Amino acid sequence: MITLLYFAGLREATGRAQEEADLDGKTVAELIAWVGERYPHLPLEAVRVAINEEYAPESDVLQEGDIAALIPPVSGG
Amino acid sequence: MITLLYFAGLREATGRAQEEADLDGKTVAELIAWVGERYPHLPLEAVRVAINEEYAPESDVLQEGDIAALIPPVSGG
Amino acid sequence: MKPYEIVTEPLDPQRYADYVLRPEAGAVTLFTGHVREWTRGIRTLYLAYEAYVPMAEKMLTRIGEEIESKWPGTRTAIAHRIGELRIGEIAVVIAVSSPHRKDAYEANEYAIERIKEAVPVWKKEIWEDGTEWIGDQRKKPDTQGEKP
Amino acid sequence: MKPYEIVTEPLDPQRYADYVLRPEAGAVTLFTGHVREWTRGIRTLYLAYEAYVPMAEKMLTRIGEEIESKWPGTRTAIAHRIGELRIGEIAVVIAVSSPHRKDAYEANEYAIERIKEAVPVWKKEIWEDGTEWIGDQRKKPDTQGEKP
Repeated sequence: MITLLYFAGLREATGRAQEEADLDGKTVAELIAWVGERYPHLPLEAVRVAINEEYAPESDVLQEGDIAALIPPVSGG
Repeated sequence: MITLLYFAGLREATGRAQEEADLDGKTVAELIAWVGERYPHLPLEAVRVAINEEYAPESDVLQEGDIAALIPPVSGG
Repeated sequence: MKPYEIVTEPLDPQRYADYVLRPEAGAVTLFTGHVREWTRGIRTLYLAYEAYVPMAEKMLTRIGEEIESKWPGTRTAIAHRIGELRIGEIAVVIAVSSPHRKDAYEANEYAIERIKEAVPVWKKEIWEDGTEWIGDQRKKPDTQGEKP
Repeated sequence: MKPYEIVTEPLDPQRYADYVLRPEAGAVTLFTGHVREWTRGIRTLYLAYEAYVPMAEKMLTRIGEEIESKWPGTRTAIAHRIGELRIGEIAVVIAVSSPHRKDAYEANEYAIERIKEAVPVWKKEIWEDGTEWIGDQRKKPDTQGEKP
């Protein structure tokens, strides 16, 4: 199992800050597709994924226990 | 009469912060020459002159009551 | 305080300026980003900031490391506040000290640019008639270069 | 305080940052120039600053006017301290606020460059074995462009 984190507009749109999902062995691209199917109206085009607090390319593979954060466009500062 | 002001190294080298001089009608260039004759060892090459608190070109003419400041290279900040 | 931190209380910029000062520093630049009342003609009542706190602090630390490598001899501290902020309040503080002034300006501006592209902090504007999470949805940032 | 001033007491940079802040300002840059212990391999014990005070305040005011004309919407405050300063103490403070950050950085850096070329303030370094008034004696600055 991996832990998914949702922030900002994604948190409000999904109605949750986190959830568990059985995505071990899947790529980041497959994770994004899974989220897109589960929440069809989420704006995912500009979302980046961080695995264990590091931005990860779409080819990275998820492992048991990973924390995957969906990062919508940032707007700090 | 005009008032001459000396600052920083020029004040220390002349031993005075100010003096009066009869330079009415003279140009800034003539004022610098006058100072150079009076204090032969002053480093005047890089000195600018301010008349009444404004930098003045060497062609400006001094008038009765003017305050002429000899401004050595500045080093604020 | 930590030199790279996300906080929930009002920021005191002087603490970060004091932190970066050293006897060999001739220049300190301190940037503060404030909540503006008007943006694109719309009046903001207040802002709400949210962060992925552990990752944001890690990214701020990395930006500091990038700066100390690009501009040797500098020292940096960065703090971002989250929660609800009123008009005029400080959202972000960046302090950079350097032996020479040019580096302090350049490094400070580099820090705010990097924060705006990479640090997981989000701003929600609250107006009289609505709210919006701010962020450029149009372009997908390049993530390939983000891993160390 | 005055927004453009020469002072003899220790500078409190926050007062100048507070002065320039307004509801439309999203960014404030605050530059502080500090007395460095080491310059060109020589250890400074302390510095003594001297100014032609009325002209220096007039020139600081003019630099502020130049900035508000070059970067509309900015507000600036500049203070320089004179007298004896110890290592680490602040000699100059420049605060600039602006709706957008780029202007605040550029205008602030412009201010320190102009101060260093045009404001009648002089620095004397006091070392263990001597003193020297600092200033580039080699080149004569162009005075033709200085009159308004």
